[in-house]
Amino acid sequence: MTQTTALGVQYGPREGYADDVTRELVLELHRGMVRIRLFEEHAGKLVESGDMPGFLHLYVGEEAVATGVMSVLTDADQMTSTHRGHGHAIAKGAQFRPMFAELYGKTTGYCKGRGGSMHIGDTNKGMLGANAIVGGGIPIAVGAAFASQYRGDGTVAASFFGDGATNIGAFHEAVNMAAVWDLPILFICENNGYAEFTAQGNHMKLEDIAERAASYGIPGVVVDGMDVLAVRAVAVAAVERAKAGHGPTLIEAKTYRYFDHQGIKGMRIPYRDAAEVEAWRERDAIKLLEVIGTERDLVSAKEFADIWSQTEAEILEAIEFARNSPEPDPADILDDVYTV
Amino acid sequence: MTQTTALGVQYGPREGYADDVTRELVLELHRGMVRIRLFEEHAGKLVESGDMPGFLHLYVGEEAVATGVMSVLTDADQMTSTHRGHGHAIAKGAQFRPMFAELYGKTTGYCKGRGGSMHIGDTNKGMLGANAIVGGGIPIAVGAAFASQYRGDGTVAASFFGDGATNIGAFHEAVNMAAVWDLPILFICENNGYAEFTAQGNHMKLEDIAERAASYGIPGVVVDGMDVLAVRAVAVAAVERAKAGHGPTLIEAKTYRYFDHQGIKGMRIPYRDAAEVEAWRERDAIKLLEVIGTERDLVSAKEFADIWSQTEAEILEAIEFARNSPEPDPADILDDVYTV
Amino acid sequence: MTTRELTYVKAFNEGLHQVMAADPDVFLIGEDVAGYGGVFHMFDGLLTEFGPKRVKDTPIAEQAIIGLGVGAAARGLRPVCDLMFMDFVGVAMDQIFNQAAKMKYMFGGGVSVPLTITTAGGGGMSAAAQHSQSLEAWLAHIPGLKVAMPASAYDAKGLIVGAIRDDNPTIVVMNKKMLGMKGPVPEELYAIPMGQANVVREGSDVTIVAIARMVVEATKAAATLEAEGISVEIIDPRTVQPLDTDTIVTSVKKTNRAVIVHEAVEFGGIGAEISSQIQEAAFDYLDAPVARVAAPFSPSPYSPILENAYMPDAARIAARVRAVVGRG
Amino acid sequence: MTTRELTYVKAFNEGLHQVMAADPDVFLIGEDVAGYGGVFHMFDGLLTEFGPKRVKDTPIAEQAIIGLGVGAAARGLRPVCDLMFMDFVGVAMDQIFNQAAKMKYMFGGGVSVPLTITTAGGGGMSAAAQHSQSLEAWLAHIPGLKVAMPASAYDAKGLIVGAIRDDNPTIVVMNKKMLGMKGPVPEELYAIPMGQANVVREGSDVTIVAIARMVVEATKAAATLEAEGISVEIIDPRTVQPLDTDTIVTSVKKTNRAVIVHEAVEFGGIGAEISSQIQEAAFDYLDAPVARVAAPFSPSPYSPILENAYMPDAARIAARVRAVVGRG
Ligand SMILES: Cc1ncc(C[n+]2csc(CCOP(=O)(O)OP(=O)(O)O)c2C)c(N)n1
Ligand SMILES: Cc1ncc(C[n+]2csc(CCOP(=O)(O)OP(=O)(O)O)c2C)c(N)n1
Ligand SMILES: [Mg+2]
Ligand SMILES: [Mg+2]
Repeated sequence: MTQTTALGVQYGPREGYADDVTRELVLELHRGMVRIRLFEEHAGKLVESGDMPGFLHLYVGEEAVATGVMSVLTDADQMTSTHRGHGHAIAKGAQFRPMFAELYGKTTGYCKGRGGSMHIGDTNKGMLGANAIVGGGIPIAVGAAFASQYRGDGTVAASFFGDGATNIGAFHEAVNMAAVWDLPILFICENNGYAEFTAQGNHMKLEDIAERAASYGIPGVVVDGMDVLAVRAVAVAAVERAKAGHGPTLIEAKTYRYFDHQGIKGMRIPYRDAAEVEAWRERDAIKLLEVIGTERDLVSAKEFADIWSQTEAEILEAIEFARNSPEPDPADILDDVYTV
Repeated sequence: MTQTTALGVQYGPREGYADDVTRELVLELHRGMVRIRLFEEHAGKLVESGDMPGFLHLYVGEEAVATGVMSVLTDADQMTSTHRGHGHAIAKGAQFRPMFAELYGKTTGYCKGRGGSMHIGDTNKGMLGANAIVGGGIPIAVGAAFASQYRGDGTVAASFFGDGATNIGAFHEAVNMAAVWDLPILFICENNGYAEFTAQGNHMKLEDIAERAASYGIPGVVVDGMDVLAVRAVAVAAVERAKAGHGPTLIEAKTYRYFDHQGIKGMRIPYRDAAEVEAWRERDAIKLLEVIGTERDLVSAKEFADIWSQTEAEILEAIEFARNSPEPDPADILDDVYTV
Repeated sequence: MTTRELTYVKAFNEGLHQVMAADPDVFLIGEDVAGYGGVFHMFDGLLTEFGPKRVKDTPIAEQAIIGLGVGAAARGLRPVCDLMFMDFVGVAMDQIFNQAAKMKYMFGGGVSVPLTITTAGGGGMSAAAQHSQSLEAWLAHIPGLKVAMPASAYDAKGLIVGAIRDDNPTIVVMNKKMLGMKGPVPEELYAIPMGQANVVREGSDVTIVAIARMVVEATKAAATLEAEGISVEIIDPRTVQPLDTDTIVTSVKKTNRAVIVHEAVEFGGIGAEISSQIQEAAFDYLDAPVARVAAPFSPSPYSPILENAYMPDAARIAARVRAVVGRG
Repeated sequence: MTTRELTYVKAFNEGLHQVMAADPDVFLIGEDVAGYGGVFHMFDGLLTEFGPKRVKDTPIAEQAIIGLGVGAAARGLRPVCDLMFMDFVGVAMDQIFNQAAKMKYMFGGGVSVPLTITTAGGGGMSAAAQHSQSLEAWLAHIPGLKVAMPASAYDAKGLIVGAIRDDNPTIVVMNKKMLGMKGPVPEELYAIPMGQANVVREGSDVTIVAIARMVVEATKAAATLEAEGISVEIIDPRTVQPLDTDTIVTSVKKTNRAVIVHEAVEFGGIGAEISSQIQEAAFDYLDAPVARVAAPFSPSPYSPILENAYMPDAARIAARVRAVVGRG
């Protein structure tokens, strides 16, 4: 049964839509999104309760974007992320234990406690890291794509960034350079409608950021960022294009963050309506995939529920692991600054 | 009689074209362009002969752009320029004596010898200076336009930059910000087809840079930069739009520099065809205006010739003035760093 | 003057309110400075009081933010442009050092650029390598720019007012970890001019020159040391450009020993300049080498344990002072 | 080794040719480095020899140029990214200090960034305030980065090779006014590692630590002073990060006097760090305060007369040395 949400978007299985979707794919994408959702919810609570240090920019609500894109990449494909990087890391294959350990600042963390939330990454999984400078990762991803082309190894790169980031100079320079050299890269703009607390309408005059692609002579695509299958489909096309030597694609995924810019409810000034949040939550990406999976008889409700509970258990175990991991030794403070 | 140039562009008086052009306007624009042409030719020779210090980026060939735009601005309107700034300065009202004196590094120069060619400017004429950083002046012009809006004084700002400059981050950030706030500003891209020695096709994938306006939700206009009347016409429209509170316009003037990137003939590697240079020279902006002026019986050939010779005399006098002006005193070396 | 206790950030905020009320040419732009009041509450209430014409949220575009300030300042306005975190100077550096700071000079003095840049620096919040830096040494090396680093609520108010009223481009670096610290602040509007050091505490055995929050740590160290019989004089330069060398040198000529403390990494930090100036001007007075206490040569770590070891504190300062004094 | 005279820029160029021939992972990008060979001839012939895959002209986009290098280096290539003029670091600073230099550390060591940035610094060409700067003090203050400043043809070749072979992000600052200066250069490929100072000249009365082209001026000054009976030792640190403090301090312990010379403005220049380190490590050996000879605190002027007065030269160095020695 097809519903229409408050935002007027079709919700539920659609005629002729993703007809080729398999049970395996639904399970993989669902688990991917649930892993992010639960990781973020736990991480957010741990920081807010004071158990964990740092600032956290949570990805809850946007899971379909990272999951959909990353489902078409391999470990050899490189990726750069943002301040809101946990979801990208998990989708690219990062494990819960070193993720939590990093957030706890432990030696068993991905960055041995040196990086924390805003620099998290697993270089073995093709992640050139989260990045606390808006736009900072975009040129770096272009460099990874350059290496793909230079080596001719058939890999591609992907760079994630927000709507706000498309106003900064690094975005413009990097996309133009990648376009000029036909580099194999996907530029994925996660348009969640806000740069911190500033609504899109106050930071640019465009509705569709994908239009910016025209400035670089590359294709721009708008996709429903709450629909993981749709995201995956545009990513497949963009990767094909990249591998064929035709250069970059700018993908704009319309999405939404459910929590505050930083933390779960740090919002001290109401900069968006509760109704707006609710309307987006109604279109929740995980729920949508569950509807598709069950209505098509690909995956049972029980199986979906099991994914939630298994993931929850994994997370609790990983948190324990992180808590019990050793603290870094201040005697090593100068390690890892230089390669010697 | 209408001719068609090697580039297939109509040259000469056209049906229904600039019907309202007056004798006074033709004289003003002609004198404006000749002032730049002769200034630049002399300055270039003085540097190449070793008489004058510094680097000079000459504006010869592009005179119609500065002259056309500036003809619709007042002294109160502000302007920022580039490394190729003499033409903009002269068009905005700078005088030969302090211009040459500055190039000679004398105390009577616009910058008292502190700035030289790449920083020349007359703040009393609304010039926020040449700028040796590509893109560096664009955000500054946005600030001037902000001041216009803030004060509501009816002034506008104009920022000039090259095709190459539209690839740098500052351009992107500045135009977007001006667009968001509907600031009264003209962004004028002088597309001479090259960033130093790199052809446009190697630094971007676009033919028409005016298309980049769409990224900011503002109008973009292409104009023949060898036709001062056409440039003036688009500037008139852009200024009207700015004054009406409708925000910026991106104007792309297709133009060409006759000399090398720096100096007259510093070109040590042939990065462009002699035929290409010749084709553009055939469409020379000053010659075109002379054709229009004489064919319409607005200005006689003799009058045009007088402008050339009067200007030449003025320039020779200004060079003498500059040569005989006092050198700065090293004892004052710390002056003008701070306002005290 | 009526004086009451205010937090460092409230004092700053009050200064901004008052100077904006007094001068209609002052306006404020930056990311989330209007609707949100700035991520550190530095700009709370300004939008409500002065309206959207004078208090504006920008796109994320630091080059345009500073550049807009340069152009508006050259036209005689007094822009306050916020950079949120000091770590973001990198994306706006050209506009700061090649444009704002040099414009007056390059044009032979023909224009003034009364621009104020506000930002927040310093560590201690597990904000890691790109959100914890102290980069004042870069800024102080730029002719044409002034650099203020308030170390108390009183100075936070006085220096933001002083910076805005100064006719030169000036950057005011608030310290993130001091935002909630309280101190006495006069209600009235007052300005602290750039270039006047503050003798925070008088003493006779050693001079500590401390920057920003290190003034607080030095003050704690001084209390400990006093109990041990070591009398510490503390100088807070308040602005590192211009640097009030006279006050520092006068103090060292009295105490004969100097220790400089800052949060930035030691190598190439502002402490190097201060140390050099001291030994150039007071060589014959020195009973011990001028010492520096600063961060080791690494990026700022995320782990609180590592960050504690990274940042100078009262204990490290006291230990260094003991070594310096023991030597004399 | 066969040695012959080459210009500074030819030596650099030869090093680049040889290292690119030896290592297919080395590539070069920058504005007009390919078709034009770089505005300073630094890259002449590379396009012809190595083709458009390995030698590429970029758009004017310094953030993208450096950022591309960071990403490619993280993937194991050895990019050489040109910044043309050192004054342009401002537009690329974030990629240099927050990305290239910190990436390894932030990721807990999991990645190396063998990126080389080339650029040209220094004054003396009437190129005015935005094309004449020496900003090494900024770069040396960045943990994770290395900074080389060749002062001879021999070093220009050895340091570019050493930088490219170094596994860390390294910036090689060529001096514009030295491009045509000749010196002996071996034909073979050789690398000078980062962090090894060069004792340019031995002497006993005073140590001059000179940076980049100031080595040439110091050498001239030393010849004059020798005639006056003053024996000068000259140390060229070659890299200001890492700084070979040992060699400098050993020298000063012998001569008991030090003068530091650089083109950058004195306040906050690298001379401050060197001076501080000398007095920290050799306080008891010093017969006079460590002196600095550098530019006054202003932007670089255009007028040749002003620029001559602005830049340190042999005469100013000699005068300062006389003062320092006279005092001892
Ligand atoms: C250069 C820079 N400027 C400002 C910031 C502060 N900041 C962090 S996140 C953010 C908003 C980013 O918005 P967007 O790109 O839309 O990403 P989102 O947070 O919505 O995912 C800002 C302004 C920063 N980290 N870096
Ligand atoms: C930030 C920066 N990068 C590079 C340069 C060197 N440079 C000076 S002019 C120029 C080319 C500019 O091309 P364009 O914008 O098309 O202007 P044109 O010279 O053609 O007028 C370059 C690369 C610079 N001055 N500033
Ligand atoms: Mg967003
Ligand atoms: Mg051009």
